[in-house]
Amino acid sequence: MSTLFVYAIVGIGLFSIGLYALIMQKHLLRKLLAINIMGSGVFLLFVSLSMRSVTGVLTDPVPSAMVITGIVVAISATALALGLMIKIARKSAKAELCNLDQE
Amino acid sequence: MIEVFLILLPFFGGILSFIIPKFNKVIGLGTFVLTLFFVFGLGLQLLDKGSYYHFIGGWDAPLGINLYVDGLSLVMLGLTSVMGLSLSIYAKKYFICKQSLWFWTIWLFMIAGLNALFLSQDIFNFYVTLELIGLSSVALTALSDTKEALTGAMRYLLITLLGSLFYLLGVALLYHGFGSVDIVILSKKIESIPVAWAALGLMSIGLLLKSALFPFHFWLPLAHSSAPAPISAILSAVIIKASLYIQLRLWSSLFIPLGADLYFEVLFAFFGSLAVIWGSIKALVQTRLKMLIAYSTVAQVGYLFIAFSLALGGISIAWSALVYLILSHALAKSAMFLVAGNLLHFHGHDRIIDLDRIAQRLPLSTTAFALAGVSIIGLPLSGGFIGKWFLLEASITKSNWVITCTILLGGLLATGYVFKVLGFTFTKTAFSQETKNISLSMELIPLSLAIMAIALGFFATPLFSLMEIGNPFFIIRVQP
Amino acid sequence: METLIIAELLFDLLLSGSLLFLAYKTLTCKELFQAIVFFIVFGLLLSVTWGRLGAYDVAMAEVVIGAGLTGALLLSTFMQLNKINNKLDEEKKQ
Amino acid sequence: MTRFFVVIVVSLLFIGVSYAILSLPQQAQGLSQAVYTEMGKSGVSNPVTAVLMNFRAYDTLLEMAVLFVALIGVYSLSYIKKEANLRLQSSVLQRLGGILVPFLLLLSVYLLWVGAHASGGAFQAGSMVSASAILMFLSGWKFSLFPQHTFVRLLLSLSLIVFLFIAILTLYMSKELLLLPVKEASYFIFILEAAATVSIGITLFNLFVAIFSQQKEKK
Repeated sequence: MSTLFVYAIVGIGLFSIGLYALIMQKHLLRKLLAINIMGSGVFLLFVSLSMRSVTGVLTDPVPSAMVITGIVVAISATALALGLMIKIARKSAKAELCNLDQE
Repeated sequence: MIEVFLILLPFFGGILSFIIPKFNKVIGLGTFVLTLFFVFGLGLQLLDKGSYYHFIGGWDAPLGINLYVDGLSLVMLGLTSVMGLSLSIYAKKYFICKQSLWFWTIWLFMIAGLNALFLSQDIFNFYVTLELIGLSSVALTALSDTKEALTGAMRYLLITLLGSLFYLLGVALLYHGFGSVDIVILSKKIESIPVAWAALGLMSIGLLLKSALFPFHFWLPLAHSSAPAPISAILSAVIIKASLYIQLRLWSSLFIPLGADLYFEVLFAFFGSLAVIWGSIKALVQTRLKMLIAYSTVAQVGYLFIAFSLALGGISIAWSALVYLILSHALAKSAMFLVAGNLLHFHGHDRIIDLDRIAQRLPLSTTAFALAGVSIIGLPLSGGFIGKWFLLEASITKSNWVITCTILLGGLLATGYVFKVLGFTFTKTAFSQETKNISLSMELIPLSLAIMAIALGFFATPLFSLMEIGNPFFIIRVQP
Repeated sequence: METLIIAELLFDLLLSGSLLFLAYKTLTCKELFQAIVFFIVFGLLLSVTWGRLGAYDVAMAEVVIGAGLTGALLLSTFMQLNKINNKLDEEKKQ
Repeated sequence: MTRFFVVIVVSLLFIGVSYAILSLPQQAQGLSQAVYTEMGKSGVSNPVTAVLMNFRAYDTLLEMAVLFVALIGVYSLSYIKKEANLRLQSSVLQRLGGILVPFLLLLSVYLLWVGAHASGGAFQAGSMVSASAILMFLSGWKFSLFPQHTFVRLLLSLSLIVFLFIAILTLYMSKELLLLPVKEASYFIFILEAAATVSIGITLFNLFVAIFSQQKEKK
């Protein structure tokens, strides 16, 4: 068994920690960080699994390309979320998800 | 070759309206008219040649990305372009100057993303299009600039990102398990090993989050009800069906060899029924019109998944029911949201009990709401009736009486909430309210959408023959 | 040869352990500012990991976009949020 | 109570997916074989660039659209004055900026150029451009890249325009979207990458400025 599986497991670990924090944390910025860490976990899994039993030079470029795509998508989403967050803070005095349903 | 213009044209229009904001309305409407023509052309070509692939970049599947056009994608593309055009005409009057500066660019990009999604055949490409649609619909939701809308948009953004990540994790597992991201190749290679099951679970969770099936519906009412009216309409009409479409594609080829349909049949039926009942009851007790319509969407998503479950159970008529429900719900629900937008504009609020003699003062809007309600309830001769009728037939064939009862109960509850609104349109409120004028096109668009929802009931046969091109659901039909 | 493999394994374990630790810290530490700094360090370590996995293109993208630009965006948002909070506090005092 | 429930669900997820991964066959199932056999026809010798800009160029087009939509979304949320007057007054940063910026710009040109045959490419180069622009901005150099100017809007959408132009051109030549002819592929890819570098750089910089200097709206 390759040690590279370690990184795949770490990827899932990051995904799980992120999911836990996304559900439990209140602050929006923290939720966003959690989403970003989950994303990093998925990317780590994607690339590390492509290293299985490949001899050094011939790494699979397709996951790398997809991960670069994913990183750009992630920063776009992060930027949009941050813009929204500032706007929410302006309107409601704190950047937390308040329960508007239970009025 | 026509199909790629459905993607390129909205992109081009979006960029053009970004560079020349002065003419953005003309550019936007022009693009939509052109897109509608191209969908017509695509339909004629499909009738002529049958379903076909387009190899992007000339590279075939494992390396490149394939586009695929068949009856199902044609129907969804047609729906998108019809909705796009009519909502654009509405939005042209609806948005004030400051909002419309960026509206058209994002709007056109969202339509491009939807068209790309309905044409795609590649699970990673689905992810990118989902993100394009998700981000643009969040930006559009936030346009209405109230506290509710911003919070709703933020919650929607987090949920849509979470769903995408679950989906992407599934894509990664499938890629490493079977060495491809193309649906056709994957469906040939897939075997029942743990990776495939994990991918199935993760992708289903991600997509169910996005299509807001019952336990995951919590984000939908706030986002859908606080967005600007045309955006609420497209969110309920097309966006939540986009992730359902991906599930249809995955289930009608990829996941069938796993033999997981037995479990998911029960799962979808259970949560679908819960969604119908919960959504309808919540809709009944709402005091605000847009909230009521949004909860009605939760219920209608339940119907879609009941149809999905029956279809997975091997009853072929349920597929037709599913597509019919998608179409009729899209048209009727968008008409309802646009009427709600009119009332919001007219009164400055959308409290149901304070609707002041709307039936006399805005007869066209009230008619549109009533007609759309007829289709949502599923009264005879409407589009919704055909969908529900097939659904009932399927459930009786399956002799699944719980589902039959749920469908009937859902219809009764829908009658309740539609007539609750209609009843208050005739009454006079105790206090007088200031009103604003509404331009004629803002009333005619929902009316024509509602009429289309009714008219769907008369065009069942040609629509089904169109849908059957390329036999999108053949794999399941072959199964005993 | 043996020692090399053991060293590599140690390096892998250390790297993955610190990735998990940083992620945990990012998501649970008390101060928001600290969390952002932890996140930036996390991004830097992640790009080292990409290098270890041989994905140099991803490593480069991660170090600039994932750590640098995302960090800059997060920090400027943090400043904005602080400013808004301060303003509100002043208004409350008055 | 919720915490307990969430912990259980998350750990079940972790165990399930880990089990699935550990049961994967040792032999990698990737596409590296297919990529390396077709590399000769792609026009570049860096496999990642070949995938991004040729084999799966359509994904890259959509991804540029995602970045673009995010920028427009942030614009629609924020109100930016024509002259953002928020700058960090720090002499260290100014000195540092003076040294780093030319170096970073040079590095990004190098990355763009080297992307064809070694690690690097449009995304790395573009983000480098934006990093240097942000440094310049923070150290107080006055330049404006706001979307009120038509020229800036053109630059922002440059990569999409070039992508669409090449898409139409290839459709005209071969009836397939983005089919780059083998002989000229390297030129096409270079043009695409150069345009993408400019657009990514300015888009990311503008995202930063829009969030850094968001103003309260004036009625």
